[in-house]
Amino acid sequence: MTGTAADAATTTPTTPGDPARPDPVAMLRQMLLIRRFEEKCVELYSATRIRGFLHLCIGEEATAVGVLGALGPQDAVVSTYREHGHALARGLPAAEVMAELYGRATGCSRGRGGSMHLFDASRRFYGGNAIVAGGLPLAVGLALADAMRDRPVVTAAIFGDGAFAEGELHESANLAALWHLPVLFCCENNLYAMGTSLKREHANTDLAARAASYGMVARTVDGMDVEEVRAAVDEAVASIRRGEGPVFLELQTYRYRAHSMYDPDRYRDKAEIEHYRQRDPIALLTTRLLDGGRLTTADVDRLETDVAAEVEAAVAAAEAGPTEPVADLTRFLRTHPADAGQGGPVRASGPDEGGAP
Amino acid sequence: MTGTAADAATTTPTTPGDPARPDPVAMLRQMLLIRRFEEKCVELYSATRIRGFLHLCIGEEATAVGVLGALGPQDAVVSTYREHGHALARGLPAAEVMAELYGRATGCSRGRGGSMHLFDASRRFYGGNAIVAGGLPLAVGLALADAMRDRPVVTAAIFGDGAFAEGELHESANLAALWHLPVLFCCENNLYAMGTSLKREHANTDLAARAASYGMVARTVDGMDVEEVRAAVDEAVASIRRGEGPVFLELQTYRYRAHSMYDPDRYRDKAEIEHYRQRDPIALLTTRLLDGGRLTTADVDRLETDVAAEVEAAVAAAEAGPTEPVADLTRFLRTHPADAGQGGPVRASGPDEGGAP
Amino acid sequence: MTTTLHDPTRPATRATTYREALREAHRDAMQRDDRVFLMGEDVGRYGGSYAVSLGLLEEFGEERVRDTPLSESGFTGAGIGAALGGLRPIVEIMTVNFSLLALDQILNNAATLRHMSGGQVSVPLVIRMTTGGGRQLAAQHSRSLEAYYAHIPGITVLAPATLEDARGMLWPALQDPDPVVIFEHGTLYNLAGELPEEPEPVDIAHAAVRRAGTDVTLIGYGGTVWRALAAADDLAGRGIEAEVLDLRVLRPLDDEAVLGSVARTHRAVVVDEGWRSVGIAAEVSARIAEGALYELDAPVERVCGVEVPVPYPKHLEDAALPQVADVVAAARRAVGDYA
Amino acid sequence: MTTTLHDPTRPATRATTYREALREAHRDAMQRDDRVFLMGEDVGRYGGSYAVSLGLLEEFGEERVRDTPLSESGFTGAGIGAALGGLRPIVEIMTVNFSLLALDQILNNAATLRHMSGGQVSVPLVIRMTTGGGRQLAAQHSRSLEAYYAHIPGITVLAPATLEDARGMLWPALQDPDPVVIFEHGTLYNLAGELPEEPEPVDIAHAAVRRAGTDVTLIGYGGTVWRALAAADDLAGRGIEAEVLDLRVLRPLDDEAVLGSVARTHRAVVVDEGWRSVGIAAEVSARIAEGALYELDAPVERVCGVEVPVPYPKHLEDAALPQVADVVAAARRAVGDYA
Ligand SMILES: Cc1ncc(C[n+]2csc(CCOP(=O)(O)OP(=O)(O)O)c2C)c(N)n1
Ligand SMILES: Cc1ncc(C[n+]2csc(CCOP(=O)(O)OP(=O)(O)O)c2C)c(N)n1
Ligand SMILES: [Mg+2]
Ligand SMILES: [Mg+2]
Repeated sequence: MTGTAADAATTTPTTPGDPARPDPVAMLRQMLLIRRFEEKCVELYSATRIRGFLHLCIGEEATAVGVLGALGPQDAVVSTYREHGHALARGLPAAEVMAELYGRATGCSRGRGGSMHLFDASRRFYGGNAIVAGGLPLAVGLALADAMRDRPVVTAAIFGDGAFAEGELHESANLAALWHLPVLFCCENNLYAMGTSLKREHANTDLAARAASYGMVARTVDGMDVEEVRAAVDEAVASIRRGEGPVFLELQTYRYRAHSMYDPDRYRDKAEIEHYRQRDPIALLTTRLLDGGRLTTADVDRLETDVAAEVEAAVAAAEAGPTEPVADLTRFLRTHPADAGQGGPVRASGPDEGGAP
Repeated sequence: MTGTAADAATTTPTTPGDPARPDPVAMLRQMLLIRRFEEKCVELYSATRIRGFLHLCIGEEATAVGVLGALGPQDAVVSTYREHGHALARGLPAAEVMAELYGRATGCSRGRGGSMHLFDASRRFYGGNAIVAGGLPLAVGLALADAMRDRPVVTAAIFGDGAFAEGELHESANLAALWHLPVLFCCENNLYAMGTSLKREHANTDLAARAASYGMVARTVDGMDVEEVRAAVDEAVASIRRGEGPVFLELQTYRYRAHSMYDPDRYRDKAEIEHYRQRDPIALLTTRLLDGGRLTTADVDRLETDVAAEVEAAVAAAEAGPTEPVADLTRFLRTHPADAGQGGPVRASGPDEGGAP
Repeated sequence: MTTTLHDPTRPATRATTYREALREAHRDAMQRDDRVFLMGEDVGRYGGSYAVSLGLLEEFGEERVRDTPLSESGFTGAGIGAALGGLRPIVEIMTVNFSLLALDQILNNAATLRHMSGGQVSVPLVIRMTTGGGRQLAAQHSRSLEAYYAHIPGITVLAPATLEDARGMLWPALQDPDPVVIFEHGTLYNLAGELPEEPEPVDIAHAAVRRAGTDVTLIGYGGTVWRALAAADDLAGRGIEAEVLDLRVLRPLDDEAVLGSVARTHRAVVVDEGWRSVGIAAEVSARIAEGALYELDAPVERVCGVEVPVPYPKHLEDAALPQVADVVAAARRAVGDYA
Repeated sequence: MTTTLHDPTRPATRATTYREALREAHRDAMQRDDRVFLMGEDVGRYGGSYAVSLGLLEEFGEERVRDTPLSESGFTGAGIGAALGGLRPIVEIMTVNFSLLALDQILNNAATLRHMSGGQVSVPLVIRMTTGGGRQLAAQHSRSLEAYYAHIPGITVLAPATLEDARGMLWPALQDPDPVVIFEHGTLYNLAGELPEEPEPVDIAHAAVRRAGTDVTLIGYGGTVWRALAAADDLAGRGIEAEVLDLRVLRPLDDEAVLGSVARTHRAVVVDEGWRSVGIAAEVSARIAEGALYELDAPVERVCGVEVPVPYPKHLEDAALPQVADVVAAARRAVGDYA
């Protein structure tokens, strides 16, 4: 995992998401977008514009950006309830994600899912699953469909260290390895499952070693360094596309904030949080780009301004978004012929606007 | 795993079940009992005296005798639906096991469980579980109870290679290792889960290596050699009793017969079955004892006669056993004060004889 | 048991069984649509634990007749994922007893994803499983847990009782863009009878009157339909003409058929192998009383599985499961026949 | 919400909440019986996801307030095993939504072992879980699956709705030699009120009339009791005197209390957050119609959760769950008040 990242940092900028040429500036911008987006969420939660459970990934932006950036549009993603970063890095418009957190019909899941259930079928983003490890078998199945159709497609399953303890992890890892499926297992190891630390959760905390015991390639990656993550994922995706079977990446990261907005965070040491803040993925990359002469502080300021504007626009759009009419409560429970092509967020040009908020 | 077995074979005979001094002759007798008992079951099944599912362990007697012999009366056992051998080796009277297969009130589970649900609380034999891997969490809990009470007790969980694929294996292995519980995981790897061979079931077929990834001691043992099994289990039990945490043993064995009486056994090569018959655990030990001068052929004949008589007596008792009255159908669903101490097989002296068959 | 009698005026038929009808339905579906595949424990080399898929591996290959490890949650979830990915999986869960291990996937994913995503994704998945008792398989292998599935919004639950339905329900289930669960009662696989040479389409929306009658409606599904029919024969001998309604679809229930029949007979007996409390029969009974209170000439009777785990011995198993005599007795109570 | 008003003639009381009452019940049980311990995800260092067990780790140590990994099937099964082994475990499953992962253990083991073994072993286990919606947690965190548990023979299912029951049900549940499942509605934890200084024993066998009335019986449990009470207040303003029956015990149902109340009021409305079809309300409705058909002056009304996954936005969540206005409307229909 060495070398590649530094090399990548000096290549010319390209579109984010081009597996061949990761663009560190674009990655920085995405990480900033995720961070500022979520910081705004905290405010909006206090202002009760956002309700329910809200799980932030502040501190973990490098895993989101490093993983999702390496995937192409044909690839599929299955995520968790802590997925704002994944969704944004996948390219879901910030406005649609924010509208979803507001429960608006213009939200990416029509407002029905909220924070834990961001969906975007057009981007093969299959949620947003709030049952820990519940998305893993889905990822196996998506990959199975691609394998059976001979499509050179990767399915990324993103989950936490806590999920590794669930039986479904075991069943999914075995199925993927047994059937040699194109699954990228991305374990965001942030050292905690709610208030339970890794060592109280797992007898053997070397998750990559355990994953390797299923007969698949498994690596531990510094999840605070987006370029390391990206390089590891690029390599993994390439090997999966070559038909070499599933790969497991343990991305070592950390969440600065509590598990959810309900969590009083009694179980961690402030010093531990501080330690990881020193390894902040955004600061790390920013410094590297500044030091390497790849960016000036003015450039960074411009990125910040730019991102702030995007977040503000998202909030404004969410505030203005319509809610779904109550009459639609039972709609989409099952497929109704009249609903063909009508699912997903209500868009301005859409035929079926919901009521005003 | 070498040395011990041969040594053991030359020690003077002691009671079976004495962990200190395994008695190979007693072990031979137990294996013979299990084999002849089950051969009789085949007959009785054809004669429709036994009904439902019947899973035989013919060929696997060494694992039953090697494992159960190493446990003391204070230890606990959780088994599967293929558990006649485990029950007999645990010391359940053949007559009570046979009566259970007949569905008689004198059966070890009062006839309610049949072949798949042999219970004997007085011997801490907690079934007979027909949900594959369903007994594993129970074993963890039994061990937890002992650990929390500081009792120097081992719980043996016996299960198959197929069970290893279930999520519950993973959860149970992690819990036992994490909490350092006195669980002996005995995986009877007979290469098949019904018609699915090990390599179609597991991406990595080295089950001991996978178990080791949970951070527990794990070994592969020749499950056709009862003295090897016994030595390995003795060692494992000793280390568990010393408080060194759970141990996993992969006992490599083979079932000669089909999965159940319903199974036409289309998925195996006759040559494969023949190969393992050449390694028959009973023949192996008999030859060793004859060659070592420990037994004469006359001794072996006497054992056979003895065992045959025990099986015949069991059948006769089962035939004569009463059935439970229909009025008792709902009894023991929940604990009723009047039922205190009334559970388990109806015995001759018992106060509540059922109706005649 | 024979389901249809030979009648020369009817189209050409051939002898078959419930098992073979199911197998043919699978073969047919896999031939018609190459997105269809079958996945489950021992569906391939073993030929299916109830031999439904015997021979299909040889015909369609191991990709499309896919043996799975013992991982009910994993492979059922994989079926959901494959459906999301554009295939049309048939997942066989060996029996309903083991399906609890997959229930989280079925409820929290299969039944939920479409609605929760605002209609963006659908899960065109068929799950088949064996259900019921009557074969002395004891507590953990004799459950009837249809109630759990019929409780879940977002899925369709089918219970083929006849050869026609065994043959005909799979294809419409596969055409459904949303998940469908099919329950096959374990005692029906050997059911023998005749089917038309050219299979006739069946619907997966309606109950069916299997015997017309005027005095009482006997309502069953799957394995209990045959017990209801046998009871109706017995009742006829007592001068009571029972109508036998085969629910066929346990979710959504065909209210019109149920209430329509009760409007004719004014009395109902629901026969359900599942446990009585909070079961299918409770729902049917409640709907009748709510929807036809003033039509009822007697309380609705429920003849259900006794609320215990089913014991192994035949006499206790028989006592635990609804028998023809129990249905007869309930029907006689309903019509006030205390002779 | 306040459950009891201050009354100087009553024994000394103190202010508390449902959450604190539960916590006190745990503390009390662990002090009285050293076989009792609590196990579940985040019950220890985190203090319980709903803070029920806050402080107990410090008081009883990590052996008896045991944090588990995310392994619902594993640790619930371990609770069953520990019960077999002579302890008195309380297993907290964080919410009913995740309990499907443990349902196999609960049904196939906890509820079955005693009967299947011929009465040899028993499973003195208490399982607690949070249930219900109303907090905008969306589909996968807002289920009410009590129906699944009330369907299982061999277990007792409790639903404390009041401070008294939150405080009082745990100890008798732990005295029960067989498994007991306790559902705590997520909206009740902050319920505030007074409890006697010396807690009074409660039973775990009977329903309770929470308000007497003559015109219609409103039947609820857990979270819906409060909505029924609010509806009764509203109805009183319309001249309709509703009796409010709190089921308390969902299995076995207290038939006598239900039928007794209906015999007085001749009309019933069952209020249940769970999905309507094949749910608790179906069972209650069926039992009323079967057991009191000739007492009923109107069909039983079921006010249930709409049969969809609960959506996140407040207006849709409110529409999906039974509201006071829905109860009022149903009661008015029942009594024929179309003013
Ligand atoms: C099956 C299940 N059990 C419990 C929960 C409650 N819960 C939500 S998140 C969480 C911790 C998960 O930790 P991890 O997988 O490490 O992800 P992280 O939150 O750290 O990103 C728990 C216990 C759940 N949602 N699903
Ligand atoms: C959860 C579950 N799934 C499926 C089955 C059906 N079944 C019974 S035994 C068996 C194979 C088990 O194989 P293994 O664990 O290797 O044990 P063996 O039969 O070889 O002793 C299967 C699939 C079951 N009983 N339980
Ligand atoms: Mg984590
Ligand atoms: Mg095996």
